[in-house]
Amino acid sequence: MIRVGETLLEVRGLSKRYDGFRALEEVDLSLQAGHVKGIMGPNGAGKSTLLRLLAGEIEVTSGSVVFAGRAVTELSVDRTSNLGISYMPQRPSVFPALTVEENVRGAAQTSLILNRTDDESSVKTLLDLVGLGERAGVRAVELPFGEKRLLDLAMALATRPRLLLADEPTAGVDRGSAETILGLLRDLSLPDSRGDFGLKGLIFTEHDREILFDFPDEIGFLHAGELIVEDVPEQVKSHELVRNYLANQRVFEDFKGDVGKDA
Amino acid sequence: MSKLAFGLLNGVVWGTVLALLSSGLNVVFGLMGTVNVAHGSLYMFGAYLAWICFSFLDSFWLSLIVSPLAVGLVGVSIGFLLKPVRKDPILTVLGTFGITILLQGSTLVLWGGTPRRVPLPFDSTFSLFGTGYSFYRIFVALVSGLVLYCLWFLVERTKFGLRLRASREDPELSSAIGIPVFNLFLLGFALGGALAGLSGALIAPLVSLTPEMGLRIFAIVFLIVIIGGLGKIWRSVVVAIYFAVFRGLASIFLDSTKGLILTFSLALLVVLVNPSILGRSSANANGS
Amino acid sequence: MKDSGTKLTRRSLLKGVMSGGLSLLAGGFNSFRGYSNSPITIGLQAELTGGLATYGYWHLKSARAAVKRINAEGGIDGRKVRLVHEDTETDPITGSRKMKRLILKKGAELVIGSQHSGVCLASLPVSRRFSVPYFPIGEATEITGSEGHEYVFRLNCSVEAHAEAGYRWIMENLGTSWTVVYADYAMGQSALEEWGSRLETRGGRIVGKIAVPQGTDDFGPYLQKVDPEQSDVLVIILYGPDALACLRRSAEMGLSDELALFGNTGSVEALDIDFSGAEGLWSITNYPRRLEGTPDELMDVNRDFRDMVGINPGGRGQKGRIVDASHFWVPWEVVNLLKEAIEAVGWEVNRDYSRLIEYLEGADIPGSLDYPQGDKFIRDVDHQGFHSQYIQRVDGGKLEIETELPPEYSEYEPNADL
Amino acid sequence: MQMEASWNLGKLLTVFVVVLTVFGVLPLFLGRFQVVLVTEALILGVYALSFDLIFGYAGMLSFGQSIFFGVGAYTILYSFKGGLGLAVSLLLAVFVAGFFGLLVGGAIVRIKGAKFFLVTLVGSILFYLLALDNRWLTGGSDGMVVPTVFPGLAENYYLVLGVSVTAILFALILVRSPLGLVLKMIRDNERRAGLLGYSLKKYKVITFTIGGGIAGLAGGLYAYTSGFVSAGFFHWTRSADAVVWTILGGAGTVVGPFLGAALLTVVSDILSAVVGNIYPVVVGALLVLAVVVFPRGVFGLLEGTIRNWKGDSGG
Repeated sequence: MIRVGETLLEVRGLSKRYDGFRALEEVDLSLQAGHVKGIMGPNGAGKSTLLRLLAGEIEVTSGSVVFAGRAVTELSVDRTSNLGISYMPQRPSVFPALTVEENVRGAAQTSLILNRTDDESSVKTLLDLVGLGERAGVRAVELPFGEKRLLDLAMALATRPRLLLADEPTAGVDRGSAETILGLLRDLSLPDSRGDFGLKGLIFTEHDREILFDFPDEIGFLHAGELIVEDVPEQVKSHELVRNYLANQRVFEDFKGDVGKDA
Repeated sequence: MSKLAFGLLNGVVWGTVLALLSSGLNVVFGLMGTVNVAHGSLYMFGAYLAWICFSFLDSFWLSLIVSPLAVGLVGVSIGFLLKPVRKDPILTVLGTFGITILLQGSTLVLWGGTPRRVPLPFDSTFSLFGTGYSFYRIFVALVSGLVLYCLWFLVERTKFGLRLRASREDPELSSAIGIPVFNLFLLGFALGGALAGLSGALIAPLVSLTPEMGLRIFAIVFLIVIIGGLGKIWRSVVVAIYFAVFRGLASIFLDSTKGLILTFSLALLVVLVNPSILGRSSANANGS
Repeated sequence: MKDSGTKLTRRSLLKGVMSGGLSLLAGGFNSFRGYSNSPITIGLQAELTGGLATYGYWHLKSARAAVKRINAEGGIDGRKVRLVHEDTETDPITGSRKMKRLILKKGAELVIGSQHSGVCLASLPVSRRFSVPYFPIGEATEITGSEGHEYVFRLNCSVEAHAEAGYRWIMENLGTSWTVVYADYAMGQSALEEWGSRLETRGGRIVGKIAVPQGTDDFGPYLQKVDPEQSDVLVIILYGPDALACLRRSAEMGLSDELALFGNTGSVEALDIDFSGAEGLWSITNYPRRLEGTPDELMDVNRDFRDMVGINPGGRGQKGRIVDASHFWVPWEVVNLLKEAIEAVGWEVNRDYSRLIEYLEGADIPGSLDYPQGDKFIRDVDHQGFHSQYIQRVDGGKLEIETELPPEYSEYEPNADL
Repeated sequence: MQMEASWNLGKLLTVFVVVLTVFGVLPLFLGRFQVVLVTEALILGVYALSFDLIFGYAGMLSFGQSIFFGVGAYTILYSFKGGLGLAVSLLLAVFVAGFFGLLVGGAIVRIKGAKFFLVTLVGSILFYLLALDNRWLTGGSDGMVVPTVFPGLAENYYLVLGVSVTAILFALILVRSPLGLVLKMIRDNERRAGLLGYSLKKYKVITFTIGGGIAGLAGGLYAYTSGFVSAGFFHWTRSADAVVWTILGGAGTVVGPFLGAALLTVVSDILSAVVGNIYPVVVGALLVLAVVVFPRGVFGLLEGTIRNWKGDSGG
């Protein structure tokens, strides 16, 4: 049992290379239970790569990841997911031919043989939570972008994660859905509401500075695969490179093509 | 010893021809991510055209022009037909498989099941390790090599090739910067078809023609492309020659079906233990 | 803007579909005829598509010609003969279904079988199940051996009969050291065993056994294994495209100049042998392709027989198709044999077949227009027929008959006692 | 697939009882050959269903189903030769073929997309070659006769009907179970299914095992009812048959494969009797048409039609 204040995630010297390209270089990072961490940085800085490494979706080149006292560096994505790390990918990733309800049920179900009633009720709770209760019977492919993202979040939560890794949860999402998503993330990160889902920590990446400096406990700034600074928001804001980045963010945003995304 | 040397040389010759055949599949598959299962049947069609040229127009040589053109046209038609599903790898496999059945069935209806024969265009042979070897085989290998070189040049060294590769890498971006992706898709099919047709015409005098000849060779050609790596024409050539030499030697030194089983098993093993050869393209093709 | 008057309710449509569907199915039902005076129905399993399509084409012509002739002469015991046929697609699974279709749907009371041994073997259980006499043409020995049963009669020689006749002739005329190139599946493998064991017990020697998979394109590596210094004869047990490819490559490699080439019945069957690679090839056949090769005393009846089937003296049909001379006579003769047997025992439809079977067992069949291939007999223990075989040679692009081997020459030890 | 999914149990049960009754009395209306044909169509439907579980539900385009069909058929042969009864032999066919499914599935589970098609294709070519090469075991291309007394046509029919119904029920329960949902998730979006904690390997192997077992059942039934087996059972064109039937009937549904198998069995029977060799041309054209115009098969077309009625009567 992890308590607030204990270390939930401990990352040491994490590196990732693709055919000689350094996507991530010697990243050290830790997250205490009960904390929210925001990761920022320009496109191609390695934000997605970092989250996917933590989730076990791609193989680590070197370094170690310890989650809740257990080494998970070598584990595949389904194993880490079962240990309680849930990764919400950068772009909506739903099951297009299945209904919204089936999408979430598939993520929530705990038995392979029988449809258990407590699974059913948690599906209902989740759908209501993200505001898709009315859309339960719609095929996921027919949802607009923002609702797909809500569905994404519902699925990510349905696995009852202890650590949620959300990759740009609001990017490209309409205002209404974005507010729902952020509201949920904010609420879930409040100590007293965490009990419902057992969520102990949240790491998310984000472009928008307002969101970033809104509620995370700590912020990390990634640049060219290196974690330049990791600290409380005020400290990070004053770092020279971060100031530069924030000033030039518009320029960065115009830059198309995220190197890390498909690798 | 002479058996070994014969096996090697004959394998190189046969492998070059296989490489030409596989290059056509490679153009469509490797460069555009579309698996044309009908490629073998296009080759069969090219070979039958050679037979028609020989039997009815009295000139085999004519088929070296007629087959690539006509089969290239068939290739374009296939591309056109499959336009709606070209982004779905599984539906394209199924669609082109349907075309395979269609082409093979039509050949049977049109020209019957009797094996057809095109005589060797050159009568002369030379002695290769104690047995006769037709000059035509050397000719076929040389022509195949030449065409392969031209193809390599086209794909790797010209603007057209660059566009072809670009449209494979990122269709959306390519459309955005003004590359007519669909036209390139058709052109790729035309090129693939023309290569299949040419291979068929070249090989026609060396084999017995039956409607099933295309499907029979398809699995081998597909294996060669996969093992060689997509879009990598020279590596396909190496694998094709390797395959032909190995199979030839296996049939010289082993019981035949066992040799075939061994060849297929090893090829399958290579594919199974190294799934990253297909790497990115399959991941992209399957992404949602 | 909906017109409710023409709208179908789901219920009525469902009803319509169901009754329509049933009547459609029932409409296809062909009632099983079983009364005397009605025609006698003979079924033919023919390969009209697939690898042996050429064979089936001729078998159908041959059977049709025989039926036409009998009907023109008043039928069998005054009853007309009806020929029904099905295409096996050269595939045992389809063939077995087509056998059932012939018997159950088309009412065949006797079935002339397929050229494809696999189809024949797959049809044997069907023939036994429905107690319908079956006259396979496929040559696998076990059809009248380990897998045979009382309803199965094969008029033409089996692989073992070819081996029995052929090996002696080769040993006496071409040589005793052989290299065998054979198709690496059931047909070739069993032929190799049967030819090889005979050769070796008589002091001959098999220098090389070269198995070739079906559909081989490049014969080079396989033929490279032939050692002309060691062997006198290259025995080729292949058929169709493979035989063609093998002959062409062996000519290219110069093997034909160094040793004698001898092919089984399939090696030249229904193939155009008018090319240099085939020149000088010896082979064994059940029946000459060219009229000239038939025995003098039967030359006239054979001319008539070929006329009726539509084959010219050179062995081609009107469209230039080459006949499968070794086998196409079988349906003709089976139909005539059935006429003879039925008239002799007074058999009626749907009655006991036992007297018919009794008549056929051990039948002696003299050469005539009914049996143009020549004299033959059916052995009673295994229902296997024996007839003359011929050794032929490709000479100037034509198949010339060299020798006739009389029926007794082919007779081997029976493999079954029914 | 939506229709099947959206139907509740009561509705499904009603349809089931009606269909079962129709099939139960069918032999009374049919000629003897029609009974044979329907029997065969049912067996082939079971076979196509086994492919559909792998392709239509788990998204793997396998050209290797003939491996399990052949294994099931030869299991029956040797089980009968060993003196075992029909029920035990059929069970044995399921288990042995399922075991082969486990092995094959385990070997190829990491392969994806078009390459999966190739690997399974070469796999069935290999099994065919092995069957050809080991004539002592398989009888090679000529095959072997299954040592059994042929039952009556009606007995055969009801046996096959019973087995088919069992297979359909099993499949219906399976695809509506949580396991079935996982398979559909893997088909729809492998990556996300993995992210949600499902081991792709494990579920793909499970699917192959189940699919293999059902194909083995079909192969066993086929060997039993036709009385023979041959290396040709392994030929990859048998795999292709299952693919074609399923695509034409409607992949991702339980009924589709049966529709496709029945339709093509009847079409082939009619066509080959009428025009002979034009059959492959028709099948090829139909397949292309199916892929380009109605990717959800005949069942999808039917479903669309029914939906239109519903829409009309509602409005």
